Amino acid sequence: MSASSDSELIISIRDVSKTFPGVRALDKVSIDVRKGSVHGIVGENGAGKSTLMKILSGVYQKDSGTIVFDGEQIEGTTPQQSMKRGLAIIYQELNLVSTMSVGENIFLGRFKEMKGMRGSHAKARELLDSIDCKVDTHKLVSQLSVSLKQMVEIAKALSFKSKLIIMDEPSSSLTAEEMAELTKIIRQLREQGISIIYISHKLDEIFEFCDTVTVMRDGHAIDTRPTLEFTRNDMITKMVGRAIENEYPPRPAKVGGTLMEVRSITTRKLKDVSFTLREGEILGFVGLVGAGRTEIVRAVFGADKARGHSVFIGGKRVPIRNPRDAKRAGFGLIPEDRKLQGLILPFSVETNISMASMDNFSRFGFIRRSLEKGIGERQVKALSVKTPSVRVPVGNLSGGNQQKCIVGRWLEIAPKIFIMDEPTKGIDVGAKYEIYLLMKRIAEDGGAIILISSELPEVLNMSNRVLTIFEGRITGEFDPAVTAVDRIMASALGMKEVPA
Amino acid sequence: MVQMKKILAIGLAMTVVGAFGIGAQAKVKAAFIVSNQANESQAFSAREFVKYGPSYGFNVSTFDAKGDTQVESEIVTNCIAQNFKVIFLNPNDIHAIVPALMKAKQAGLIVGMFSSYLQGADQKWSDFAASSDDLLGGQLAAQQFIKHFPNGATIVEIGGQAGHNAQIQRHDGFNGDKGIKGSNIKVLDFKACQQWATDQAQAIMEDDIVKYGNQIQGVFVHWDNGATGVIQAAKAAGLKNLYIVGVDGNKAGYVQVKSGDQAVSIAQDFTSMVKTSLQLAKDKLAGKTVPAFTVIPQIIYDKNTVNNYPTPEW
Amino acid sequence: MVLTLRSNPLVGILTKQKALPFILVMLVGMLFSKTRFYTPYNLLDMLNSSSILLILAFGVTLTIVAGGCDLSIGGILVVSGILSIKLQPVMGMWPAILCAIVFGLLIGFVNGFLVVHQKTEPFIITLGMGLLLTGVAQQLTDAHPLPSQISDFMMISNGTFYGLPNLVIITLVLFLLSAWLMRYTQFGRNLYAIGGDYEVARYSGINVIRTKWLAFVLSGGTAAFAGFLLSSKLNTGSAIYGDLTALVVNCGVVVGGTSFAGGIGGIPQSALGLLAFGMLDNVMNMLDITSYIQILLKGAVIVAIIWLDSFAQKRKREAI
Amino acid sequence: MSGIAKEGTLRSVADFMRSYLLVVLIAALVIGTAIFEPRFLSGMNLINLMRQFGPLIMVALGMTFVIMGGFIDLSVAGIINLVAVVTISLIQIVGQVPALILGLAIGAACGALNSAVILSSGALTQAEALFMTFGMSTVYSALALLYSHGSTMHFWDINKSKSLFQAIGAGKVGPVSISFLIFLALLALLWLFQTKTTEGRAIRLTGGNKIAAELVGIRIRRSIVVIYTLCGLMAGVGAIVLFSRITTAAPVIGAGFETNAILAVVVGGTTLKGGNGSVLRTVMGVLLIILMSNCLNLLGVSPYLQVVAKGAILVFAIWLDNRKQ
Repeated sequence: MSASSDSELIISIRDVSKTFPGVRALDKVSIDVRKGSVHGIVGENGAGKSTLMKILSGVYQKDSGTIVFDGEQIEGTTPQQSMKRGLAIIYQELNLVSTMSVGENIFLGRFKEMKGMRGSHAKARELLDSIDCKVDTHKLVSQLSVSLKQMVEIAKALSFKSKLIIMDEPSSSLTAEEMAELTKIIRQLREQGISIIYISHKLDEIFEFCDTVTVMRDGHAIDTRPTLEFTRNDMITKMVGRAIENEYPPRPAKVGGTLMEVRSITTRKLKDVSFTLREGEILGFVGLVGAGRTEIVRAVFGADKARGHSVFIGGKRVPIRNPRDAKRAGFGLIPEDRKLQGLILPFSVETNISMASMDNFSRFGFIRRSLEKGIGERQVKALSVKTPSVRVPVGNLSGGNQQKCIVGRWLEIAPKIFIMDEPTKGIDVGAKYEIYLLMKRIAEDGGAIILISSELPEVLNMSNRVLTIFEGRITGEFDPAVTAVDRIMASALGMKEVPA
Repeated sequence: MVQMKKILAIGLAMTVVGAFGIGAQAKVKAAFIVSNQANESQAFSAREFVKYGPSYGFNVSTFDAKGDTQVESEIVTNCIAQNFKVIFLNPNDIHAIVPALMKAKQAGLIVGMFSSYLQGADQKWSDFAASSDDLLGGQLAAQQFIKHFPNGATIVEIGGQAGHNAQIQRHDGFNGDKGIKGSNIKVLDFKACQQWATDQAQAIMEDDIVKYGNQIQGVFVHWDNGATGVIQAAKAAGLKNLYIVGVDGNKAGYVQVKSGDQAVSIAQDFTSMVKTSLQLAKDKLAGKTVPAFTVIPQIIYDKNTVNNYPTPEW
Repeated sequence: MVLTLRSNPLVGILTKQKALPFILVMLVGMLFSKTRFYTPYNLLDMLNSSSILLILAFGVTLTIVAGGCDLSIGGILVVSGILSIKLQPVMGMWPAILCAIVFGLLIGFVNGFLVVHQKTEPFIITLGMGLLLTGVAQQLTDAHPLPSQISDFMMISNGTFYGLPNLVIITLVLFLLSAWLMRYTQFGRNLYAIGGDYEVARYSGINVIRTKWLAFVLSGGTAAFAGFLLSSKLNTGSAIYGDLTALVVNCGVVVGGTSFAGGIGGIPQSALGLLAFGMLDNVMNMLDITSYIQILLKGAVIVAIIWLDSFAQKRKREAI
Repeated sequence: MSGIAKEGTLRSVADFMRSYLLVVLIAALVIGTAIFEPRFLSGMNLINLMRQFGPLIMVALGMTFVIMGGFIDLSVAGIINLVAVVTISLIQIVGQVPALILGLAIGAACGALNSAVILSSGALTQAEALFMTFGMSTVYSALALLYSHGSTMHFWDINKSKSLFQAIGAGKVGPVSISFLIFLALLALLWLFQTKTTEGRAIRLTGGNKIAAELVGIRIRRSIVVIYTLCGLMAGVGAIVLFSRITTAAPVIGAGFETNAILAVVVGGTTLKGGNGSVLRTVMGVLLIILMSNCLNLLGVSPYLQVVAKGAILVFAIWLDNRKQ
């Protein structure tokens, strides 16, 4: 632990513990953050990062230990009190009311202090200008892109004259370009003397701008050191408690002939999109959030209406008007938003797994329970889903295990073409690797995968081939094994001149 | 532009309806306001008003308060706005309608109460009333019991819609001085229904039978359709020779009395009530003095008399 | 064309105020009819007739914007109306009215406790509460209408002030007051935040429980206030006034454009929604449309407005 | 018995016991009333209970599926009005069996129309469905009024001893009323439908998460049509059982059935959020409501206080149920 006197610390966390029924979420965690530094916290899901942050912000109360913020001991605080004290937090799930305007969101709950609507908007304008954000303060938050929402969040944090801003995985839905913007602002804030706690899964970011890093695991703060003293592998080993040889398995080796051809999909957001998919291939889609990646697969899958839409499988045109047609044609989909689009959280693991294969275990419209029972057990075992029983609500499982349930649901009907939209979002390193292995297995068993991910390394390392998508069009096709990353990025950003 | 055209088209369509609505009106504009046209006696009265109106020089429009006291008073003020000369009304609640009637009187309308009448000091807010006397209806029913059971009997009473004026009056008349008070007729149990609903009367009767069984010698039920339910309950329980008295004299009551399932129905004569109302309004318009309350006599349908009357139209 | 339509402020207003096009159609249509619709008496009478429902809607809007709803207002309306008359001989007119309103606030408090504190489904629990209160009203009056014996009482709702009916004035004042409350106060904006996103509002340091709870209390209070006004208007308290009131008012609020999902809408929308219903009744009576057809048309209008609104949203979602 | 199956039975027992609060309430009512009024347990009262049970349970069973599918239906009152007056008037014209079939068809058609209105507008929220069906209810009621001119209709003219409707209304097989047998048969069918068929599962999945269900190829639009048509059909059955019992049909006969049915379903433990629920739970809910008025009637409680008690117990039951979850 670096030796620094108390007056240099913006926050000093000492021996903080927190127990939930049955789980010791935090066990005597101690972390010091110096004034004006960017302090990274890394750790797998369930390591206790989010719990710690919620204690700092006052959403949870700690069981024991002390927290000294800016020289003042904090006890029994509420979110509002901590914000007023100068401790702001930007949550992973963005903390804005989508039905209200930008200006009002920044001063949510402080309408009176701002002397009404006009005052709120004027002050909001000032704050947004200070971080070079041009968005109209009267615009509804629901109309903003994710990155703009993030800017609004930062403006909101600044509005409290925050001394410490905690960012909980801010980059999970940002594109590289937006990430660069965020990096710039983080540096700018640091120069203004504002301290930042930066929580992330993405080690690149940590190494790029964090001054100090704490690794957390199983409710313990394992190690805190200046970033420069860490190596990448070191950090990963500490996070998972074991050495992981590689972050990614090798790409599937055997790519066969054309399996599917998509010809000229056009929707409100897409312009004449055509591409092919080969047997045993992982095809990556690279592009900014909102570029149309998800829209393409939704249109192919029949979830969105499209004009001039034709899908050819094995050379034959297959009409796909809805997801049911797609399923029959041999598609499987892991949707972008696990909780909203993928799972029925209060329903059992078993029901969630058997959802897609009802036709397999029913006859004449009647369900045969004996057959269904096997399905849940089989997939849970095959994918080693960690669950006490197939009957517990799927909502009780961790993110990675939930995702495995969705994969298992489709494996049951053995789709030929697997669409995976952000399959590893919010999943910890260990579980990610398992998902990657699964993908490889599916491809090697003769299937094909369309992979969408905001994590560039993931797409590049997993895919046999990537398509870049910009503003609803396909702008390029690359072999990631031999192409430089910046060329692919340039194409995904819509640049005409692709650097050689 | 397209939207504007649509709006204009709809506007024009409504104009046609509007022009059609007012029609040619040589006759005096009169309105009949009923408390609830989903109630068959009132629906029938409304038809009779429209039918007989012209022969008394009136063009009668009917308005329906849909069972809502609040709507009732709104319709009265609406009638003032529409320049009606005469309003006949059968309100849900004779107290609650008074403030609206005050406005009607101030505006110079002729107000006639139909099948109801204002009480006490309120009477000055109407010009005339034509009604069966529900208090009397209750008394008549009581007298039937006293006549049929000279040595006394134990009976149950099943009321109409709780809070409805007719229900209150019939109950008070039945149990009051000229009713069974002081006689040997003993009411084992009285319950009013939530609505004038046959199934509710039947459910109450079924429970009463469980409770009192053969002790029940007779039933006073406030309306003939309710009696239908009572008859079903009695039949299902195998209770015979029940002396059932109902009020209304509508088709159900008429048939039930004829078949012997129901002993007596105290019949109201709505056709003559309508004619009397129209005549009174005509007289009042002509400047004559009219009586404040004209009682329309009730007819007693029983086994002997029922064949003297034609099948009621409602 | 599409662009000009979108940027047109008039179209903006029309999409926000869902009942407005419907009201305009009626107003224009009636220009061509030879009825006495456009007489000052009728226009005032229309407002006067709608006033009770409008006042109820102001309170309900608070709960709906906050992501709840209140179907107990029918029950509160009748019980407080009865209390404001029944207590008169005991304590005099004004204290009786005060008691009635306090009663409404109390029921609102209980509703708030159940919905906000105990997190019960508002739709079903307030429905049950309304049923309970209807029984209380019947018990209080023995199901007999209860006329007031104090002549001044009637004049509160039936009097006029410089030719304007008192009820219309009271409604206008309450309209301005509640619109101000929703738009220009911390409490009002907090309600929008809570309805828009409960968790976010909570993390933003808004006392969500207290604020939403207060919305229910105010809704109860407003319903009680409307109840006393109704009793004064009819000079009678009775258990049978409020049967469908709760559904009609909540429906009117939604028809106006205040979303059941919470966070969207407001007092002006609700006012127009209820006014559309009142105007429809008035117009149909003016045009001498028979009772059953009136019922049919009213149902059809409710379906049509909500259908059109949903359909517009669907078109937006599915636009290619 | 295999381990899994054993666990399964235990679980369903546990699942059933989750509504134990309701069971306690019902038991308390039964025991309390039986002590103060022994005639409560008399054969005649039990028959009465079976008959009074009839109409509401039919409507509530249909409503269960709508709520399980994540929607709501306020139009059942209007459907009952319409089916009752039309069917009863058709008896003389087309005969009993055709009238019965036509009546049920009208109920199902009204339900299907509801779903058509909802689907064509693209409404996917419960609130939109709530107010649309409220409007549809008004329309159906108005049609019933127009058809009947507001008058009550009877079927006393037909030969009573052979009447099909008399049998439905008052007939008995041994000690059991025919309407109760109809209920048992329909309950068994609907329970099978709910638990054993793919459509029943699809309804639950739709109620649980429409988007997720659609993305795995569940036909959610078909499920919506099915739940509303079924609900309309069951409202039609309820209407026929109701008017057969009282032998008359007024065009306002269905008033209050929508709220009572929803209350029964929710009190039974089917959550308004959709996805969870069971027809068996609804039976408990209806039992509570019917027992309550029967017991209070027998105990001689005034009808006004009955409404208070009913409301209070319902609020209490809903609150308790909510606390469990």
